[in-house]
Amino acid sequence: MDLKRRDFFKLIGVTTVGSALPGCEREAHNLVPYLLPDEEIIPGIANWYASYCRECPAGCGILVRVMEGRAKKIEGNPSHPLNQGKLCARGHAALQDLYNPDRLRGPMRREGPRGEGTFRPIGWEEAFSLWVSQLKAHQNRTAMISRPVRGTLAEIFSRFMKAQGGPLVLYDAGAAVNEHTANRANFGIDQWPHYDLANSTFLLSFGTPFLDDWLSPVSFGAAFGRMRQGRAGMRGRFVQIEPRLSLTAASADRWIPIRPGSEGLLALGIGQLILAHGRSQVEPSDRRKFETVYRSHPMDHIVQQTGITQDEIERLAEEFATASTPLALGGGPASSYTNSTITMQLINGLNVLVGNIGRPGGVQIYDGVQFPGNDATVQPASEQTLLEIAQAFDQGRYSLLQLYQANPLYSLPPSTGMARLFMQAPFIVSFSSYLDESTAMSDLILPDHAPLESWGDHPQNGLSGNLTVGLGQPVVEPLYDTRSVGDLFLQASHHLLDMRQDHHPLPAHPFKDRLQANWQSFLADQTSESGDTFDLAWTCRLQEGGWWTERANVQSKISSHAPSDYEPAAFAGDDKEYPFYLSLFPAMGVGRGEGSNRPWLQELPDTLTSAVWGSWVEINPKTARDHNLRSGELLRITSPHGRIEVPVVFFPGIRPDTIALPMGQGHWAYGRYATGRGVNPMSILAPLFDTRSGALATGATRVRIEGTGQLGKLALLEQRHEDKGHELITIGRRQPT
Amino acid sequence: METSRTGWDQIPQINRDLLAPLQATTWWYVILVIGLGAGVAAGAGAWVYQIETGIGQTNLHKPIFWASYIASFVYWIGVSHSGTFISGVLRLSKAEWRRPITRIAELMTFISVLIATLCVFFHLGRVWRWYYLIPYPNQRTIWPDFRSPLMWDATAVFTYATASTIFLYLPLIPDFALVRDRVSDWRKPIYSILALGWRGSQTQWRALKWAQRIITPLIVMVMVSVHSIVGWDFGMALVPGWHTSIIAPYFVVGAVHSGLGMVVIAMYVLRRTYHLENYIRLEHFDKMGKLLVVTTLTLAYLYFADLLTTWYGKIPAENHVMYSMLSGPFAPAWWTMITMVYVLPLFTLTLPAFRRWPVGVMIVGMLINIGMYVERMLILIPPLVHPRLPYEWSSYFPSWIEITILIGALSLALLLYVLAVKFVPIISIWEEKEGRLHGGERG
Amino acid sequence: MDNRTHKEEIQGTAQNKTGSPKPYKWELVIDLDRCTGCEACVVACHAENNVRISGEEEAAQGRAINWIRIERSWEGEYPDIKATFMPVLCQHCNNAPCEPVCPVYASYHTPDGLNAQVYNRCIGVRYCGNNCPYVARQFNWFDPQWDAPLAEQLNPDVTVRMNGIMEKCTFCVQRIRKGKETAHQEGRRVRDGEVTPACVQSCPSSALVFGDRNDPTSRVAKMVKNDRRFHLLEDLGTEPAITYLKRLT
Amino acid sequence: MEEREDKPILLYGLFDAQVKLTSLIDQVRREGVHDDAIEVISPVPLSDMMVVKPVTIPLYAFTIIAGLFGIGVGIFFAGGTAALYPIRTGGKAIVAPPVVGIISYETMMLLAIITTFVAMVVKIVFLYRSGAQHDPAIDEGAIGISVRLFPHDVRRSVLRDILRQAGAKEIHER
Repeated sequence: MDLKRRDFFKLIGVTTVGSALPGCEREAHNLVPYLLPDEEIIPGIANWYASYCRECPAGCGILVRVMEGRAKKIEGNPSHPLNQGKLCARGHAALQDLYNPDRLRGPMRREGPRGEGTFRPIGWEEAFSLWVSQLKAHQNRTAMISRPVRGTLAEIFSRFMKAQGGPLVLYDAGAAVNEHTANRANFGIDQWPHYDLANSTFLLSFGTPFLDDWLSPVSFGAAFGRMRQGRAGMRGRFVQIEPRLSLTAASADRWIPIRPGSEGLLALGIGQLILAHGRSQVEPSDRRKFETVYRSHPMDHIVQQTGITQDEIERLAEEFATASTPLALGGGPASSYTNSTITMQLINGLNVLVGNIGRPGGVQIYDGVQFPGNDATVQPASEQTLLEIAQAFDQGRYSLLQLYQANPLYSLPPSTGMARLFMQAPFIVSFSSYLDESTAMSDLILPDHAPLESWGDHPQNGLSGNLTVGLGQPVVEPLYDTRSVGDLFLQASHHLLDMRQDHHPLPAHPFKDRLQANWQSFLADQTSESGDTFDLAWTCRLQEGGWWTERANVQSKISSHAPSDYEPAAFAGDDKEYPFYLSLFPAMGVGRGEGSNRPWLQELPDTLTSAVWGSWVEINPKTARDHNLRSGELLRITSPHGRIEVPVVFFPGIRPDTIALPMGQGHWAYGRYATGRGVNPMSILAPLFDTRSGALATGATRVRIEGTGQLGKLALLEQRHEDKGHELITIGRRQPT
Repeated sequence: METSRTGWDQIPQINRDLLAPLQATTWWYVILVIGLGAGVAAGAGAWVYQIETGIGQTNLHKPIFWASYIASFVYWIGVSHSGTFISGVLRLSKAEWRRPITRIAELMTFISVLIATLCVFFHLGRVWRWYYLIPYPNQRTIWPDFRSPLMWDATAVFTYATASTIFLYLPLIPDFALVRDRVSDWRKPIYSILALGWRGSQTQWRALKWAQRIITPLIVMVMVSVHSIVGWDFGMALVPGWHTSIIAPYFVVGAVHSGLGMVVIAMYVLRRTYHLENYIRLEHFDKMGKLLVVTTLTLAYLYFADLLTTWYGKIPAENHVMYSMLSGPFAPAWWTMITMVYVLPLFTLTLPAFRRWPVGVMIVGMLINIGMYVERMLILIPPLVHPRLPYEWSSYFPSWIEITILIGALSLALLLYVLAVKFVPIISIWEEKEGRLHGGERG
Repeated sequence: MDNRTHKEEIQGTAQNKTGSPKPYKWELVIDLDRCTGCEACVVACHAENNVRISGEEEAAQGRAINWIRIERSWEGEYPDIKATFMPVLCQHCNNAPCEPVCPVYASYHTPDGLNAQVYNRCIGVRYCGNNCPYVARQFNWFDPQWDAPLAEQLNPDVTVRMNGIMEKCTFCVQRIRKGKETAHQEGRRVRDGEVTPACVQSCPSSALVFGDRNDPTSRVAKMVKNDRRFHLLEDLGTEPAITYLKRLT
Repeated sequence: MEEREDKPILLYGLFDAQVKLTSLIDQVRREGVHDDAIEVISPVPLSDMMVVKPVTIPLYAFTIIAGLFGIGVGIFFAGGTAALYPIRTGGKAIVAPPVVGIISYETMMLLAIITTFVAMVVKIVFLYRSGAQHDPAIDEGAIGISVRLFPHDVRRSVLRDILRQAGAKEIHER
């Protein structure tokens, strides 16, 4: 059956209604809901479709410019509260997902041995029946690994997997699991709070890469702009604490290179001083618990561990405590060790100590949106959870693996033995759009539509000061013979009905109907939409790209629990044999590898090094001199678990005892732009995890380095000789008068 | 009263000597032509490839948008100054010793202007649209902007090319007539046309003399303007190191410098090949040597003035350019240039004995030309790789395509010259006669 | 004297274009205190203006084409070191050095104060490239290539530049034209913020602000009075249309 | 060969270099032959140009006129067309005096030189005295003198004698 065509005809009516609607009309663009029928497309006139961005879990609102049935450009949706019309590099590059030359164009079946990557195109009938038969065969022995999904699709996945009998694991290497776990521990919440950066006057950030890729870089970028220059006469200050000066740190007023893994201790020290000076604002009832935690370590120990002078710590504590609206954030490198959840708790604790929970400029927590697929069951899982699944496959408890746009084989270090899962799983079905490393190991591929070709919704609470549910509509006809994964699951569950008497089955409607039904019930509950018939409301939501509140009601009363006791970070490899800390960061654009098949992102110069199309290792010039390395020389990096060779880039903004590498390259599959380019630093990581959350500790591996003498291959756009030239760039710069 | 005419008996001898090259053709000449032809073919092939695939076949990149092709253009224009200078200026100054070498020089001028123009075409990104530079009414309302120094350049070079062709042709007319009467094969009709029915009547002689007397000062003025404008192509730009007022005179003198060097080479080779020892005498090498000393000193003076200004001014952008040559990555090239263009000529050509040693003078001429070519490159590259914003400071070395094309151009120049030697008397016969006979007449 | 003639010319043309007595003067303000170096502008520009994908080899040769680039400079020594960002794009100078040197008028100044590049006129002498002190001009060394079906994303409003011609930031002139036409039809001036280049539109921290300098109420007109203002290489007297606001601390 | 009455003939004498030109020409003149009818042919421009009164056509007049015209052309291109096609570039004046100067300088030179050349060519090709005739022997170092007169002219034989006495190596009429 052809869902595509049927939907077209159904929606012609909606369009005509929609265009006549008052209240939903937008001046800026010719916004239309869903696809215009061909006869209404005027050549040369652009139509704009509202949707939401699926490049990262933040889900910014977007407007897609479509001409002659082809998507031409993606722009931020000005009315969406999260990104307010802005859009990041990755959001723009979503076009190159839609038009990627390496997209899978139809269902395929493995031929020859697994891992050889030879596939044979098959028809949908065959593919579908094969999948269903596998589902029947592996009843109750099925596991599914998916990228984090929300809303209707999440609901369908979880209900389907419940019916099929098996875990649904939502995995994203970038999902800040430690921060999440800490928030649950401190505030008992399962969603993100709203960090009100825009209104804070002093930001104390423990490595939080909120301007690189953390949670929602676009909304944080907007907030940052306002924090700096948005308020008359008030410029918010900002201190970044991390071993390597990241893109975010570059915008900070002060960068403090702390010893890796000791961030928690610093937070502890600062809290200690706040308490000591009697500046804490915790209720007397909780006060003792906080004091026991924050006074657990003496200051000299903290100074010696963090490598930060006592004066500096006291200065930080002073600034933080005396600021009118201080805000402490933790993440990124600070969240990449075995003790990171505790570190994050201690950082949350600082916010509690200065009493900025629920305050403007502080940490604000809301009641979540009541929307299907927006509950605790759809929280992203940690690497350890994945390994448990793998183990279950080892023990034969599971036999059918379903993959949806998750690539654990690439994202996890080989040392974790993730490969075994893909070697041993009796049958693997993938719904991904690309032949990435994990999908290349699958037996059956049922490629999903590209996001711009498919329906979707995205309930999001927190992050911004509003409750939002993004609504995504297909903006172009599917280019290839792909099928919406939602349709497939609903259809499959229909076929499986007979053997599912115990569970409430999912109806066999197309995904879009399911989604529309969810919205109907959702909008019915919203007072704002009362009065309108659903059709009108639905059209409005389609045109605006979702539903959101003006302002969320902040939970004033939050029971804040004290952090757990501090424990030091553990590292793999002893510091004699492996003298260097290894700090990994998601590369600009290509991120943790999901963006590396987009030429735009590959060619996007890393702002700090101006490197494009490759990998490099950042090393302090002093360290480089000690090892007499040339710039661009191939550096051999050896860890207890492997070795890689990467060209050197002199990087003045990094601790001499630390080297840093970007993630995201070194794919051995995933299309022409990604494959065989650079190295994947994961390949030398030790299998160390956060003791509380089970998240992979990417910063917990120690390494040693040695020059190889030969030059590596790396394109830098900047060609200046570092020693000279700086005074030139300030020619003509006028001092403020 | 009567004047007695002595020395007229030499005339048949002069005819025989100077027409010899046109008559006999040796086997090595053929080989030379074939060899040069091969070079030209290679260059042409490379050029076609560059046009087909894109100007990216060169090693040019941001911010180095001009390089070897433009440097060669400047160099060849420079070489072209030899003819005009020697025959023009020396005619004006009535220097008798010029007579046997004017033709050599004028021929060089004519050919090197062609090559220079060719270099511009190598350089164009869309050479197939070159005619956009011509001011002619068209539907596209394309019209050149004469405010661009490149248009000054185009106009000047066109003027110069036309003028120097005429300048080469004028003294050829009587010689063409001479040859016309002494060849019988297929060449005869060509020479007859070119000779314009020359008879040698007093009226014709007077007309010729008049034309020469008028055109000579004009073309000298054109010569000065042409290379000044070539200099202004750079001087008008904001590029640090280019934006200096001394660049025009510096270019003119530099041009003459390399031009003279080239003439010396030609003098030596032709003298050697066609046994013209009686015509191109040691005295000529001596005189050329002296001229070279003059140009060397003048050039050195101008260059020093420029460097001094930069050094004392300490403007960062310009300093970076200068020190990149004095001590930076371009130091080897720069010191080579200094040695070849200034030091060696001064230490050799100032010695009278050396000046009368043709081989030596010829070698110095070669050094000067190599040095001047390097110098042209140094005028372009170091400033371009050091833009004021240091973000994209870079470096450059020509690609194989560029080198092949330029070698092709050089071969073409030599080939044309070698062929020309077979077609025109390489020493202006009648002027040579005039020189000798009138010496006698006064007696 | 030339300024007066220019003004008259602007006035004349402006009257023909929009009924308003005053011409537009498009200018950009870049607040370095807001810029986070996220480079959303870079990709937005590529997407809007069909900027080619150069590939690794070309990039390594210094031929990667970016109409806007973020220049980073290090200040100080470890550990007291700071990285500062400077977005550099065509400054649309009022006295643009690149314009008069073009022999075929491919580079010229529009009455709106834009520094325009007419691709079809360009014959690739590249003088303008040399003469741009900001190295903002980009040259097409080869024909661009898009692996099918990537070409589907090309913006039909913008020419694809082929081998042998110069290109550079246009302030998204196609958007400006559209905005002016709309305004003209409605018999008004373009409103402040109605027209934004792709880079400005995407900038998360709103470090880039675009508008009509001649409209005293526009944000740009106000921001250029900021005491943190400076122009890039302003001692050259190129009179850039881009004003930078100095980063604090 | 049949001679027509009205067609002038050339009395041509070829001499070696030592011929006493001046006295010879004087003798011929004394016979009442006008200078216009006499022409001397030589392999090199003779320094004693006074032997026969020259036909002078002032080339420099052409040069100057052409040069002035060239300046006009330059002004038109550099200034006129710019004014007709006013496109602003880089804050430069539409009609930029220095530019006009440079361009008209070049065009002046161009036209002046070309015109002078053309004028000279015309003169060489058409304006030689009908007396001149072509003789390869000249270029070997001889000097030729030709006198134009009519077939029935009584001085015909007289002049032959004069030439012979002057030492003509050969004399013939045409």
